[in-house]
Amino acid sequence: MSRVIKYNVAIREALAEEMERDSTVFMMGEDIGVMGGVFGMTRGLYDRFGKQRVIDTPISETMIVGAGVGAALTGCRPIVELQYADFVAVAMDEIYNRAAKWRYMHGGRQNVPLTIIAPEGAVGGVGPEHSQCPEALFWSCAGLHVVTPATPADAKGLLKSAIRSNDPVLFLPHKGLAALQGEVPDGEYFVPLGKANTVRKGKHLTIVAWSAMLHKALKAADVLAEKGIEAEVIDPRGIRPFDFDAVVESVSRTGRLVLAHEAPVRGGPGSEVAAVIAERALHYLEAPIMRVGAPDIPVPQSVYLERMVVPRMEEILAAAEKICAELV
Amino acid sequence: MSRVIKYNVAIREALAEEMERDSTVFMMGEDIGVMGGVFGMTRGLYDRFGKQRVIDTPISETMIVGAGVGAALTGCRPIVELQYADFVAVAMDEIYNRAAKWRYMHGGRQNVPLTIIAPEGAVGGVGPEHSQCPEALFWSCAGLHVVTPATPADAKGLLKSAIRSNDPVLFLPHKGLAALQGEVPDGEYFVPLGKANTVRKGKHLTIVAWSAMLHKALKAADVLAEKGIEAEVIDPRGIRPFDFDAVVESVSRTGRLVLAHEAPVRGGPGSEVAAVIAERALHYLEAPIMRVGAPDIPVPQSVYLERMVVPRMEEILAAAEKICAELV
Amino acid sequence: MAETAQDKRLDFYEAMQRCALWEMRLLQMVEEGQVSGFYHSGRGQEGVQVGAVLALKPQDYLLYGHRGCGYQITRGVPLDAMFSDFLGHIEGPTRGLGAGTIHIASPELGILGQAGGVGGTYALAVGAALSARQRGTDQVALCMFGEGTANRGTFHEAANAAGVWKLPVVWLCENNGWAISASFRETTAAERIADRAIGYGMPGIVVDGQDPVAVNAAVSEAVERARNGGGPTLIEALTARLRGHYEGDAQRYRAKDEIETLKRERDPIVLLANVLLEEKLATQETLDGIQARVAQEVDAAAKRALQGTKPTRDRIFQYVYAEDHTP
Amino acid sequence: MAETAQDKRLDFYEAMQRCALWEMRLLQMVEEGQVSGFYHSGRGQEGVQVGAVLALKPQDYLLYGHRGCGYQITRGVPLDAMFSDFLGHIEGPTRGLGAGTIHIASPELGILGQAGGVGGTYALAVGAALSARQRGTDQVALCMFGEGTANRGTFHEAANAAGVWKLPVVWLCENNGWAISASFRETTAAERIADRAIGYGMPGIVVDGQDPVAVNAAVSEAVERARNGGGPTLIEALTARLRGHYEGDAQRYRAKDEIETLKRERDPIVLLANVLLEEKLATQETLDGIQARVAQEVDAAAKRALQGTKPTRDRIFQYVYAEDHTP
Ligand SMILES: Cc1ncc(C[n+]2csc(CCOP(=O)(O)OP(=O)(O)O)c2C)c(N)n1
Ligand SMILES: Cc1ncc(C[n+]2csc(CCOP(=O)(O)OP(=O)(O)O)c2C)c(N)n1
Ligand SMILES: [Mg+2]
Ligand SMILES: [Mg+2]
Repeated sequence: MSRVIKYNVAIREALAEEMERDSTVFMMGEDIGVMGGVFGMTRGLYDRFGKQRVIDTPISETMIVGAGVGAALTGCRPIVELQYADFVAVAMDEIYNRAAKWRYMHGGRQNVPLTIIAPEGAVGGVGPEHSQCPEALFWSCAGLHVVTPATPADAKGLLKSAIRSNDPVLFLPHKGLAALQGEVPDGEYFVPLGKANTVRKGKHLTIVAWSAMLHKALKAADVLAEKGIEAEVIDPRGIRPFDFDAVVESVSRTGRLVLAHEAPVRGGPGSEVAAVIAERALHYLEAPIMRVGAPDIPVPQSVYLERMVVPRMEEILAAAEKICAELV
Repeated sequence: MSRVIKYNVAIREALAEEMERDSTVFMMGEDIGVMGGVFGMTRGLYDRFGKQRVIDTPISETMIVGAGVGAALTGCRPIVELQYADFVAVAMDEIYNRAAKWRYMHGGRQNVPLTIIAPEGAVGGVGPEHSQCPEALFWSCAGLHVVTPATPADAKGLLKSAIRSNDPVLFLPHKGLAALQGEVPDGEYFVPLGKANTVRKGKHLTIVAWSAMLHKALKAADVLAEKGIEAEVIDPRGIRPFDFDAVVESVSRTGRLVLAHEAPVRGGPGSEVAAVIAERALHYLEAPIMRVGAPDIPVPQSVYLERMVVPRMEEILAAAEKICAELV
Repeated sequence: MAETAQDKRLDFYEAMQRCALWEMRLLQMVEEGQVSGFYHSGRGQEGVQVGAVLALKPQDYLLYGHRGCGYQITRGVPLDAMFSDFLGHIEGPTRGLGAGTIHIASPELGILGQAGGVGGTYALAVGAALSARQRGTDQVALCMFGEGTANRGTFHEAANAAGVWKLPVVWLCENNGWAISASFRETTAAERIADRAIGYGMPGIVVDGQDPVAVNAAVSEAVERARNGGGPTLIEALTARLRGHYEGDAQRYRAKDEIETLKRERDPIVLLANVLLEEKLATQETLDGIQARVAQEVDAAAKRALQGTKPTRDRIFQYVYAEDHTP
Repeated sequence: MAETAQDKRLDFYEAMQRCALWEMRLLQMVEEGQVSGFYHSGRGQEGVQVGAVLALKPQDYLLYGHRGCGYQITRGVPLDAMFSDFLGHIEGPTRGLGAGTIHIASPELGILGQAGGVGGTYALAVGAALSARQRGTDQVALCMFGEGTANRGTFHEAANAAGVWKLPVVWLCENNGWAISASFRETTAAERIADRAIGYGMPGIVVDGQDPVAVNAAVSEAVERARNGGGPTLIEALTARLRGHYEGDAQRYRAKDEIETLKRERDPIVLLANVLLEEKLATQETLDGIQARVAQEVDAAAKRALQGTKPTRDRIFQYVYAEDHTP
């Protein structure tokens, strides 16, 4: 059985269920208390769990993440929030070098069951430092898991897995999906970290699309279907761990690959995937690997120009049509 | 005419020449003054240019880079040093969001002629947070240039170009090359940012190798030559801007590509190159694109284990031989 | 004899009105959907912004806060250019790229800009002051920020450097008691932000931010000390945020009557008007006259700005680099 | 009646000797090439480290500095395990991964570890203290760091959080006057690091770091205040670095006689020995006996450690994650 709820509500459910279940789970972040978060993600939790478990912090991102690590090392299962995913840069040392490497460099005697929530994506005029999708910065971050939920079901299931994980997880919901409605299973469930989701089956080409781009990819697949091209659409659900096998398997059948993400193409999440496919599945490829993403520029503040930067459904379509030209 | 000097001396020459020439050039960083830097890169500059132009800073990396941006906006041409390249994570916001985006987001009314020097690489037991090669973190960093000199000549020529550039440049010398001897042209010269260097010509395969790995790639090419395989070896000299044309042109002749860097393969500098080649030059490829780099783990502190992590010449050789199997 | 802050009160009044009336017109544009709602109203903080900015000399540098546009307006960015920026028109300082919150720079006016990550400008102020010293000028850098932003580590690193190098920086904290929904007391351990000054070897001063005269005097003194080699100062101006953090903020975290009381008792424009009237430095007609004149100025500027031009797509690719290095 | 710090002086003496003698043996291993030279000698700082660590209760947390190994040794990590770690043997706490500088953690002893980026542990101390509160325990977190590291912004953010949340943290700065080649005065604007305490709403205390009795008393008081809900304290211990920043450091930046004078006048072990002799709390024989016994202990530990085992290659792939999620 299932219900239809919003992405944001799904996130709140995951948080509430885990806090209810485990008293060592607590949250901290900027404006997550009475205000319920600037995107409403924690609304109601302060009233329900109180000030001691839903903690408003100072504007101190290195402290927020670092204290998360410290609490995780000492018997808690903290959830910390960076108000915008762009601020991973502010706490980069704490994420990349502290949370991710602590266990390894101290000989595996401690765990770091930390969840870092950081809403990402462009949502209409918040500018170059409040609109980024920074997941690709963590491709090289051994020790960390990184997930990007595209649906309410995944938002809830991945977040619950993140909180239960004994390793640090960077959970990057997309701000633009906050109000997205979707089916969510009844009762407790988990979506495993690092397992891709084949959202649509198809035999002519594979589209791997992250987060908000998944929905544009599905629309593109609809249009392609009308032209007789059957696209398989895969949501990788993040980047670490990455389900390369699922993509290789798909490409082995389709021979064509489009990678679609909101971050710039240059240095975006797609490059590592393209590189792996170019090594592991080159012989299956019947056409160049195409990447769809933003141009190699910052996101302008002006909504008018921002719209020209965030990749659109049409660009996925064009990339797909280009490499499927001989099929139609 | 040319001379043979050390990599470190080449860096000092570049710094001294530019400071001599332009009084708005100054340096700041930790222990760069009387001590001459923990790697000796600034030795002698304090005596020559004085305390006001070779400034020892507090242990304050966000200030070091941020103040560099501020000075660059106001008529100076600052050179700032992060003692270890790993500390780009400490000042990530200042590099990724401040230095790189300031010009764009303020409408192009100001320039940011800032050089950030950050020595990288594993050199024997300095551990997971003092051994990294972080260049790939900046693949997506529009607004920044990123260079990785492999020879004394490039160290000097690239650094002089960096200092003269009106845009911010992240200059990443390799700590392990400090004592490397090499020919350097007499008189003033520059190596342009973003121009690859074809160090060795060959027709069977292309090896793109960054920084310290260049020398291992050249050794591998020697061994390959004995087996009748002629490797073309390209030093891309950095990642932004990247000379994709040079690599595409080479691969169009060789049909085979190995990418070699000290950073982990996963999320390393090679992935973006592989992705671009898999789009732009797929039809030339006669074999999978191979990447050689460290495994997907932090660098252990123990020298004994570190040696098992830093990629060796033999791994380049093995990768090359694998994709050249049918040639011999 | 040097003009003192006392004599400038009518100028302060006019300048504050200009900030407030410009903002009022901007909020109308927000309401009409011409401008995005990510605007942080400066209503209530005009006293600090006007008093401080007018303490600078033309050659000085300004790194402003995100609260309203009193800083840039008072420093002399034309009102129509300010509107144009928010409208995303090419006539604005960011030439169409910016819009919404503010990344307005004006090298001619020494306005260096603002970071999206709050607390991103502290170190830039250190750099600007250091640059002045390197170039042998007498420029001073004024860096303004909210009390919430004072808890960022970047402040610590920058303040210490400015202190130890005795740099010409004036740190000015606009303490309005709120950082979005976080109250000063619940997020800040210091009794006063100014108490942190001693830890950076500089004087720490608290001033009434609703009194532009007091702010102007305090900042002027700090600016002159900085200019004369006396090093930095940390000033904390106690002020009030009369609207939400941004437009549309329901402010459930704030007691209902707090804002009403503040509006009644702590509006810097009303307060100064009362003083001017009481001390008979102006009649109500004079004040009304000023207001009407500024309102007209604002209106005319808005009209001009609204006729501006949106950029074309190529704009998004411009200004990333100063030089083209495409190989 | 509770034992006071005064009565513990012989224990302190022995503990300091243990740190110093262990290090002396380690430096021999460095010289013999068995261990890398990236070791930051703790010679001269045993007074702070012993005095502070002995103020903790078993349940407390320790985030130590990078200067020497007095912290871990005094907290009870076995001497042979300490050697093993430097030797890169699997018997060491990092099981062969660490070696050189120190990432020794011991959950049983509450030793949480150390970051390679100095100043990386401040926030972790906040987290550990917050965690104690969440779990309802009375644990205290002691966080130690150098005066140079006190200029990192991470301190500001962590100290403010600890202050405003009244967390059980004790901040202990080992001020040895040098951060590699950078002198305290030329890089730090504060007259005293302890002057920063007021900016974080906590007491700031200066103590003679060469006197373990004084350190122990100050830290004990702070620990008890923290444990009883009184919040954090910032303690600055004035101490001395008797060797280079790391082994092989030529120290050209330091006046020639500074180290000689410090060795003569500020060696905490010599100072305490003198007091013990003067106050007739021990004879020279007693002290020599302690030293000989500890030296033997150290020697035996070194022997055991040297017989240890280097890891095999698979070790580099272990411990990255607690759980395997390879799809
Ligand atoms: C590094 C960073 N963290 C968080 C934010 C989100 N944010 C924007 S303004 C603000 C509150 C700032 O409060 P304060 O400094 O008191 O200034 P005020 O808004 O009161 O003028 C926050 C948290 C940000 N922009 N940058
Ligand atoms: C973030 C960071 N910056 C710089 C360094 C390099 N470094 C290691 S120790 C040190 C000096 C620390 O000085 P202090 O805190 O006084 O401690 P001491 O060495 O005197 O014990 C520096 C600069 C580092 N490890 N991490
Ligand atoms: Mg505020
Ligand atoms: Mg020190």
